[in-house]
Amino acid sequence: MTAAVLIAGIPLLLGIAGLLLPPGDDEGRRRPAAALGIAGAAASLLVTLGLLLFARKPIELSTHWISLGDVDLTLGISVGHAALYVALAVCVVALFVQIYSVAYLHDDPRYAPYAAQISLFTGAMLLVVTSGDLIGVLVGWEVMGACSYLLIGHDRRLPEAPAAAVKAFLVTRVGDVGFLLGVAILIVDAGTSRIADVLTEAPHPAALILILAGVAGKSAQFPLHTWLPDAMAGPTPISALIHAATMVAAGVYVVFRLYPLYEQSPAALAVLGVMAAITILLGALSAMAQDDLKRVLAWSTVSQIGYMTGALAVGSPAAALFHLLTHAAFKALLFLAAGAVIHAVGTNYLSRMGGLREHMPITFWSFVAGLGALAGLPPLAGFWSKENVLTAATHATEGGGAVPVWVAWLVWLAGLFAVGLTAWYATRLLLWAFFGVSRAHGPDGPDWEVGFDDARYTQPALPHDPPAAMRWPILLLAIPSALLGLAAFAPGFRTALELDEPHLGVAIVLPLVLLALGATTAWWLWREVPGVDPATALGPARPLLAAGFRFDDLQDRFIVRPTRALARAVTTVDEKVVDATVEGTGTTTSRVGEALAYAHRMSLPAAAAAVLAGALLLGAVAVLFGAAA
Amino acid sequence: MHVVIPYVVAALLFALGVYGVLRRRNAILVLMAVELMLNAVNLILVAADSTIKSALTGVQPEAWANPVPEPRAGAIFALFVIVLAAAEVGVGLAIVLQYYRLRRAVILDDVELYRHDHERVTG
Amino acid sequence: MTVADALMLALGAIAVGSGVFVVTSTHLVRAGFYLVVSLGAIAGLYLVLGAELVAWVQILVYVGAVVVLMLFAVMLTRAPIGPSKDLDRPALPAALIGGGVGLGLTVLLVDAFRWTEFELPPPGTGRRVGEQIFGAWVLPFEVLSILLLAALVGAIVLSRPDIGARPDPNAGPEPEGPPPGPVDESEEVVARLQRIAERQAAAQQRVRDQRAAAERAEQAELDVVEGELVEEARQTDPLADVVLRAHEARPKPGGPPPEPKRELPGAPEREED
Amino acid sequence: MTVALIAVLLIPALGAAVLAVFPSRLDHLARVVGTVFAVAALVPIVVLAFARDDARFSYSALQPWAELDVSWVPALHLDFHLGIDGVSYPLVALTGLLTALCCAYTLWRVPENGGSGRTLVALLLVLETGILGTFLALDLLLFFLFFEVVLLPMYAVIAGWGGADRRRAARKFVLYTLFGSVLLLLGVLTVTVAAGTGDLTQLTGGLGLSRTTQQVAFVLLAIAFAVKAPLWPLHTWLPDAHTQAPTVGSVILAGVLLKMGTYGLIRVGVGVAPLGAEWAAPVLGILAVAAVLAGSLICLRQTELKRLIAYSSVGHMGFVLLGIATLTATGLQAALLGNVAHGLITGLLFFLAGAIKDRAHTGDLADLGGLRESAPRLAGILGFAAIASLGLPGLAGFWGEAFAVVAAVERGGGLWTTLAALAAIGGALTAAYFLRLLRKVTHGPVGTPVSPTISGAEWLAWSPLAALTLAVGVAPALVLAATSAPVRALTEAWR
Repeated sequence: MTAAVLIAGIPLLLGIAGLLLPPGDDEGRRRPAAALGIAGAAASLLVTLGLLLFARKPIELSTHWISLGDVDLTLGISVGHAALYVALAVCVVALFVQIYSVAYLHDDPRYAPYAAQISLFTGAMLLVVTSGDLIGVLVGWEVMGACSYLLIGHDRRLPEAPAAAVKAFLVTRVGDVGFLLGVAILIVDAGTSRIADVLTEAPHPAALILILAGVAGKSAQFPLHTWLPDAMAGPTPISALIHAATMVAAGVYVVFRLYPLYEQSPAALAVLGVMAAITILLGALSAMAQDDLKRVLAWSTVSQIGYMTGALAVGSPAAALFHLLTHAAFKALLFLAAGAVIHAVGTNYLSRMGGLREHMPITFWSFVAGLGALAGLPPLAGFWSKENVLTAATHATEGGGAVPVWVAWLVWLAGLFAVGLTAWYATRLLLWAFFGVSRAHGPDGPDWEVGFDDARYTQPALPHDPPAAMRWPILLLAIPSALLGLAAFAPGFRTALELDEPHLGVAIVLPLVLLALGATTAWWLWREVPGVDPATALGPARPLLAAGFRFDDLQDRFIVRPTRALARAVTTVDEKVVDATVEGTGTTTSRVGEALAYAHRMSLPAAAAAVLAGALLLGAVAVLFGAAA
Repeated sequence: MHVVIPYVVAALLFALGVYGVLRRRNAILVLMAVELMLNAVNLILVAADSTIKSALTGVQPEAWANPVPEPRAGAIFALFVIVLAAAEVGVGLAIVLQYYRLRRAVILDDVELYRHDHERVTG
Repeated sequence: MTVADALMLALGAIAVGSGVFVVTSTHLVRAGFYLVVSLGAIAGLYLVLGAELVAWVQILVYVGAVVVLMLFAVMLTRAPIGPSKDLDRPALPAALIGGGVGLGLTVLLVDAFRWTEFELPPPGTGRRVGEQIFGAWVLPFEVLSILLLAALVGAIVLSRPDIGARPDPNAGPEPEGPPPGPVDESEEVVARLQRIAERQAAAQQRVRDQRAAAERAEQAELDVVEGELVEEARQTDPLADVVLRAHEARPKPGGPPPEPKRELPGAPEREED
Repeated sequence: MTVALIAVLLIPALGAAVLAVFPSRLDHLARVVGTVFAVAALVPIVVLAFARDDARFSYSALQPWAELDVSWVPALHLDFHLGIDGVSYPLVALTGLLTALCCAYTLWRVPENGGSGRTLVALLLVLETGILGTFLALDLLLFFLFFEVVLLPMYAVIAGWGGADRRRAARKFVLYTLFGSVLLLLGVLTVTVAAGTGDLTQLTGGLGLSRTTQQVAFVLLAIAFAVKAPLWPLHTWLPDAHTQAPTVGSVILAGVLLKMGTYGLIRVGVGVAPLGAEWAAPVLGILAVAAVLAGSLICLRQTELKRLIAYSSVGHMGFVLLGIATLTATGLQAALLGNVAHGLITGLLFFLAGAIKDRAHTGDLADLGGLRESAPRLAGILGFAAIASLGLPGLAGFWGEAFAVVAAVERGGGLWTTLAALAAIGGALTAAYFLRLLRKVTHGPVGTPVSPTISGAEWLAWSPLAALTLAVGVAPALVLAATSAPVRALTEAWR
């Protein structure tokens, strides 16, 4: 069972190898890069599948890594079946993203490092999933951040890409301050970084809450969610990778991994719950007003991750994990399909799409499946998992769990309300992009210059379904998006996740009603005023929602600018006080020296007079004091 | 013999030497004044040599003060001083001559000691 | 009040009095001569104090050499013979410091010795001092000799600017024209070379003349009879002759070079005398 | 093993001597010979690794693997006492490696506006001798001597081959560090006189020194080492020196010279005066965190490539000093690891900064840009170095910084927890300025065109550092393997 090491090991090693490939555009250089990337993901997938099929009990491997003082660090693998399912999702998404990217970035000169970075990214996520050691988790956690930085900033033609990349890394890094401190406290308390040992210690609530800061950063939870919508500047497959299975899922997974500790701390759970409730609504509301196709999906991710953390908060890690898996499937599908749309029409903007259904039927039907799952339309995957989350919240409102009752209410209400909102924006997206007439020609003619190098066409062509390398991943992902929910009926899967048996009680009526309400409203708005964005109905709230409640401005005003001002102040102090003291000491010394030198340069007779007078003085003093003594 | 006489003479000569060094502008005259001072010191050495020993009767001489059975160190020092003075005058006059050759003057007030370029240390 | 006291008072008065003139005289040359007087008086004091050798060395070195050297310097620096106005600077600081020094030392010494009588030691002979110097003080003595040598070399180097002077490599091949600097070096050097040549010629001539004079004297003694010749020889002042002949023997430009020394067979013989 | 110990010192010294008598027209050959000597010095260093013997037991806290003890000046309690143990070995290896790389680099390029390459290589070898001597010395006065030997060659390297304002920077460097040396001498003498011996094997643990003596000695030593390390606010010589120094000078300066300060603090400061260290630890910790924060914030405002990296050194060394200040075994080991990691990463960063400046003829961030397009390889390795420097787990920089924080948490109490939190925030700021650097240099439109070709010498100089950064990151045991016992022995003093 030592093969579990390979799950994370193979992509990491191949990623490093891929980085060493010479950069270049020609086919001969792209092929090994693509081969390395795909092979890494595929090998991991095979290993994971094998373990899933043949491993009977959780795999625990641990070896001593290093001792730092009293702290023992281990290199360990700890994989249960739940972890294997998550790893499976990661591998599948990564594999599809790799295949998809070959076609999507067919003319990018920096494809080789890109593919290698995806491998690293995947490997890092798999490390987080499989590591049995907090330091291992931390390694994967941060490597992911770095890779996300590299990948988001990949596109050289988008001026906002570098800024978005920096923002993504920095915001998550700020969260990681808390994560690092939390991990530090856990390690110090336990004296070891082995998760199995850490879990046996009584946790320090501060440590858990600090870790939540890191989770908020990585999983784009309020208030550290601001990087995710901007991260859309990265190539679309990267968005799929980040949103579906890696990065954002990592936070949820870490809380899941440490759940035995969280169970003991109502305070941490309350924080998590409040965070989740705010995030669910924030994401859903912001998604309603976006014009950028990818941003709609990005905000929806924020919202859906909120469901997962909400599930964790109300005491149902299983529901969280289940939603994580279904979300991985349908969100990967949606992003890859969105990539196909962008690939075809050359723009991200919904206001330039419309009427795409007849030209790209496969993409259309993929979108239908994905958006249905997102909204929670039965019997698609999202329905079952979201249902699980809401049920868990309902249970928690009855009290008796670790989490305070009011938090459970908060999560439940937010989740319920967001079902309607989700249905609304999913419907809007579908109708606005695929139905009606084409708005490709905006007021200023075709906007072909927007988008990517690879999506630039001199001649506007008819939108069409993507080439095979892009089509097949989409098609294959549509299957789990549609059917994964039914896995809840499979006992093996349920046992692995410790999931409750799905029961369709009366509680499902309420979300379904809200779902229908949201979808109908959107349809009605679209139908009533043809050619106009349904989001205009939001009225004056629209700009606010489109800007994501202006959290960027707040962040700028209260974090970025004060930091800059502080930096300016410290630099000034350093130059004008600290360094000036040093320089001043030097200057003063040389001034005094100059004065003394000047005194020594007086004319010879004056100098002689001074010397003799001094000698006379000294003699007089000596005699006087000698006499006195 | 009253030893105070040579001592006072020496003191006055020394004072004259100091006065001369400070007063005179001509380098040669300054050297002469220096000679006066040296001679004053010599006089003190010789006078001390001749007289102090008789005042020290009964005092156990220290080893450092009495390297040989009969100390005549004062006179010997005086000799040494005379030799040193000769050397000093020789070199000093050579300098004066050289200076005169360069500047056509032996006026000490005009001697500039600070006309050299040194690196300015700026902070 | 003994004879020694009286002598010392008198000599001290002379030394101090002429010392006053040394530092106040407006004649450079006179200052030098007053210095001779002062130093001589000090030598007398040494004698009174029983330091004979020091006294004679004082006379020899100071009066004989140092002061003469100074007078030469006075001449070489072309000091004016008469009184000069610009020898002194304002007197007040000098008087203050000098007076302070004198007063302080006098008070100190007077306070220390009062009017105490001391027994004068027997006069130190050169023998005793010599034993001391070459016994206990031999190392400083040798060091002093090295110092003297260094001073000698230093004085020569200092007074001869042509020693160690290298042609400026950056100057380029242009030796013509007056060299830079406030003094016309070439003129100086030529003049000195000329002086050296004169001195050499004079010395050669003097040797020749002395030999000639000696021969003449011998012959005069032999020819007693020839009284006229004897008379003539006695009246001849050999020094005047030397000076006269030296003037005649001055090398003319373009004339034959002076005879080399080794062509003088008489010189070794004189050393044997 | 004693032979190897002497050879470590002797080979570079001999190399410098040989180069000194080399005819100046054979400049390239001289550089080759110097490089051969620098590489040859690695041989005894490698040999010394096999001297490691953990099984040996002694009552002293300091148990050198190999030792050489010759009485030198008995009146001053000065012995020629060399030794190597787990604390010093990684630094010795780092010194040997970096010097060899720098010498190899000079084969390819000598700064144009300075002296001859032969002299530069000779100076590098003298520097190596001094630094190695500092790390090997087991006698306080000997330590001081070697500590000083380093100063003047470094001055010459900066003043001889540096940038436009090199005289001023070099002077500032030498005067400032001399100030530290005065205090070091005072501290060393205080200890030597009080204890009657300068032997570190006997002194370690502070045995036989009164509490007051230890406090006085530690203050003197700590200030001296803080200047070298450098600790805020005694750091201002560093940016100037780094900015003006030639590439190899910067690499040596950042890579190993600063380590003399932290090594000295551990070996001499903490080792000899543990009670003093305990007494002064809070101040040291506060200053260390101030250094982390100030360094990072100042970096956010820097507009010059090398100056930015120089200030980043202030921040990184702040983490190292925080680790030392905690006085826990974890902290000390983190400090040792951070030392080596900083040497590797910052050495690499300075090599890269030099390469960029050589190509673009400017170090101004505003004039650079688009390196990713014009020189993808260079941009890639710069990105790697920057990401390593900002403490990415899995690379060398992570361990020192993260575990300095862990150690501060371990120390516990309000003060140290606050310091840990502030230091962690400093870590985030570190990321901020490095990302700003990358964004300015690698992303965006192409500024000054930069030639993308990377010569073999550059690869030779860079790749070992990059590989070791990764290796130490994955297997920190490479550095820490032998430090556990000595560090534990050091911390015995406070139990």
